Amino acid sequence: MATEILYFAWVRERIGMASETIALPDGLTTVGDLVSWLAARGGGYAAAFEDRSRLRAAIDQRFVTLDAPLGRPREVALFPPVTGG
Amino acid sequence: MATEILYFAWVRERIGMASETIALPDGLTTVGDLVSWLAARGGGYAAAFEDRSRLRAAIDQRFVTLDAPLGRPREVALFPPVTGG
Amino acid sequence: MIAVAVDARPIDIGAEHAAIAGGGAGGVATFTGLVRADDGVVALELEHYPGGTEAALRALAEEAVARWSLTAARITHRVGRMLPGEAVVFVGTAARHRAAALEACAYLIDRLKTDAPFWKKETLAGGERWVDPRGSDDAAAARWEP
Amino acid sequence: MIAVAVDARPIDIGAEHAAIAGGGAGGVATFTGLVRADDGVVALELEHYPGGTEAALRALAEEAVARWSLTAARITHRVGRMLPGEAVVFVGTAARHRAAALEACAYLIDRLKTDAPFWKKETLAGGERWVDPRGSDDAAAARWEP
Repeated sequence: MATEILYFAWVRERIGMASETIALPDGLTTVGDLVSWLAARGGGYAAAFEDRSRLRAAIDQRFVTLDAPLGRPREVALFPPVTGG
Repeated sequence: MATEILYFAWVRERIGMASETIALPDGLTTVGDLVSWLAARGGGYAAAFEDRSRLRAAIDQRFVTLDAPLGRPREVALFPPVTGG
Repeated sequence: MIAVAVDARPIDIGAEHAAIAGGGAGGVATFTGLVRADDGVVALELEHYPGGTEAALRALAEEAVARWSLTAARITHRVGRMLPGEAVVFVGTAARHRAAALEACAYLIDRLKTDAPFWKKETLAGGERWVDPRGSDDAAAARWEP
Repeated sequence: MIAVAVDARPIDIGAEHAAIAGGGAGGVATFTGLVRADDGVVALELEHYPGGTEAALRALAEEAVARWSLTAARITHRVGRMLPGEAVVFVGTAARHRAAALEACAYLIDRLKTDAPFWKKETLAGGERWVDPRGSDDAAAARWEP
């Protein structure tokens, strides 16, 4: 199943794109596992994900922590702490 | 010295006028004394001042309690508890 | 910037708001009291104490500006006859940060209810009646005492 | 009545306010966040998470309406590029009595700061920078936990 990965703010800028569609490999249990798998690509991915304490995530538009089960989502978003309002 | 006495809301309606100018007699020590002196006129005054717990006052535009010293004010206002906002 | 007004004309919320933004404010908080049609009220008449009212409102605004370091405070109270749904009072506060603006706004409307000389008279189908003060207003004002 | 919006156009405060009055409300509380020109900021760019943002704002508004029995709640957040003095966000709440409207308004802006996916980027004379979250925002949001 294909999953849409969305990037926002400086995560988006470092990776150099706003979204991509990925067929998730087996063995990714948590959101953090997905982040590690992406970071292993190096380059902008490694730069975007170097500080996990400044990374937030949403699965299918619901905010989750990085240790949340990944499941089989349609959409995962990765982004910095929010600063709206 | 002449003092302007102002009445508001149902105090004004019961007395039948919005203001009057009075030469205060000697012997009125507190605002409450003034109220008693006015109430002794009977009629609308007695009706307006029959329940002191529902009466409020201001001397020269400053809110005071009925036991406040009357002094020699230019203006005394007598009115019900306020209900603005 | 402090501005208080007592006016028989309808309150223009957009204009009131614009008057307190600016001046380095990061947030504007407002409260607007509206005439409710409770119990068949068809109109509300607001009486005030000319001169005394403005002095009371200004004193409240000055207190709030000092206590919360506001960049602006504005109180506009309507008087005369008005209809359900119309605005009776507008309180607006502006500050660099939101907590100050929000708290000062709540403070001003709570204190205005007990400290400013206005009186409400309701017109109902069967006649008129002066509104009695609510005990909850005294309690709300008292919570701001140091 | 709940309405949330994310829009690149300037926020019309008068129209926002009018949209939440009515419906038996006795009071309307609002908070408007403005772009500050702190540290030489010349512009602010707001990014959001389309779809996710609206869902988050709607969930917050629904919580507030239930918790404070509001007659209306409205959140309008601007996105894109804006200038100092312009409104970033409008939060409006209406209720029969003022305490509910005022508390719910403070709740919504506190929670929005930590729970809605928006990101601010400042333009300064020397370049651009993403805004870091403030620890005080987490503290403000946490005070509403039961």
